[in-house]
Amino acid sequence: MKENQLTLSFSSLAENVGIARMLIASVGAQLDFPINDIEELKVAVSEAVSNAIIHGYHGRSGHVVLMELEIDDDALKITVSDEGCGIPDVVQAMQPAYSTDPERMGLGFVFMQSFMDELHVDSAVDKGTTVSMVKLLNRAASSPSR
Amino acid sequence: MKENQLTLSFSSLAENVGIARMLIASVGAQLDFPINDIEELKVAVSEAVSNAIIHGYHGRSGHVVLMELEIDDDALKITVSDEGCGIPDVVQAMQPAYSTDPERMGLGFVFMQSFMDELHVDSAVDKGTTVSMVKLLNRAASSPSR
Amino acid sequence: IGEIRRFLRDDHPVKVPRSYKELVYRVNRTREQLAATLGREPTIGEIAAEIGVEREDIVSALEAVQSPTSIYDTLYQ
Ligand SMILES: Nc1ncnc2c1ncn2[C@@H]1O[C@H](COP(=O)(O)OP(=O)(O)O)[C@@H](O)[C@H]1O
Ligand SMILES: Nc1ncnc2c1ncn2[C@@H]1O[C@H](COP(=O)(O)OP(=O)(O)O)[C@@H](O)[C@H]1O
Ligand SMILES: [Mg+2]
Ligand SMILES: [Mg+2]
Repeated sequence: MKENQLTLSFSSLAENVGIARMLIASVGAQLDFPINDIEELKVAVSEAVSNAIIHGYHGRSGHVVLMELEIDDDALKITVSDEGCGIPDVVQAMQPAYSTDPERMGLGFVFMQSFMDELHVDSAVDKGTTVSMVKLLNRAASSPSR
Repeated sequence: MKENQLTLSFSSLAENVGIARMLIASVGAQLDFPINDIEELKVAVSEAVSNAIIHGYHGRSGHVVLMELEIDDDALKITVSDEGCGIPDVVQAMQPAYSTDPERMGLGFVFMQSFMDELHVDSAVDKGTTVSMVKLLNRAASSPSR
Repeated sequence: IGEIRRFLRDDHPVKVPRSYKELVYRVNRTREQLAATLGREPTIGEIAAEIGVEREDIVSALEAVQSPTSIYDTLYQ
């Protein structure tokens, strides 16, 4: 298969979380993932995108969130980035149940970690955050654990 | 409603026509269009995007197609553009049944015209083509003809 | 039409889960019922609320089961 790249940039509005989720669902369907995996991709993307809007931009409109997809023979790479407030301590932020907002569960990164094959978070205070996730395609081998 | 902008850029691959179509369908659902209007949006976008890939880039991969969406209170604006071969005579190209490919129907622009409230085509040979379409939202008035 | 038909076929070569077909059936029926009571075409949100599903589900189902016939009807209604 030829390498495929898709980039969606969108306003920092809550309603765009659903749009980003539908986009990853179509790409997952295109790649012929099992329905379960597609649901997991949707959750991972929703968490990353809503973090960018809610935390990165403090829920304010007028900013831009970027979602980049790169598909090659082996993997689907997803990058979600914002130019928002950044995360002072990434290791701490990724701890289960850690949240800077007492109303929230602090499970976003936990879902991304458990649903994706790789997760990297790059962040700099006042510069922004980039979340990179990889889902392996396992095109040939069928993993029985799925 | 706050103005919303979404831009999808993607490789010139046939499989991305379906992705672009799902994106416009999700946006149409978000805007709460009737199902028929959503189907029409999908057809208009499919035609514009496939023209960019098939005609603009002669079906070759390695190029980029851009789909920009702009939503305000009154309208959904869709712009599909390529940096491909361009159209020497736009008026002629938009005629019903006109096609430079004898295998094709030459109805793409006809569908875009009839399904959208506005259609403009800008093109320059060897520079590329930009198709701009507008769908009015009619948020308040309910049109009985729909 | 051949072009559109080709896209539809190529994008969804196989596998339409039964539940999608059922959902599309319910969507079409609900759409007719609501159109009769409202006196206009219902929006996708009105149909989703009536059935009790998400709009997203309707969008996915319609795309998955969309047949050349249905798009043909859309074009030539
Ligand atoms: N894009 C981001 N920009 C700034 N801070 C972020 C971003 N993503 C995550 N964070 C920080 O990491 C914490 C943990 O994120 P997460 O696991 O998704 O839990 P929750 O969103 O429920 O707080 C958040 O509370 C927030 O402080
Ligand atoms: N993006 C484009 N780049 C170059 N040529 C184009 C583009 N879009 C349309 N055309 C030209 O306009 C003609 C008519 O387009 P259309 O109405 O969609 O019919 P068809 O795609 O069936 O040929 C095409 O045959 C092609 O020559
Ligand atoms: Mg979160
Ligand atoms: Mg065409």
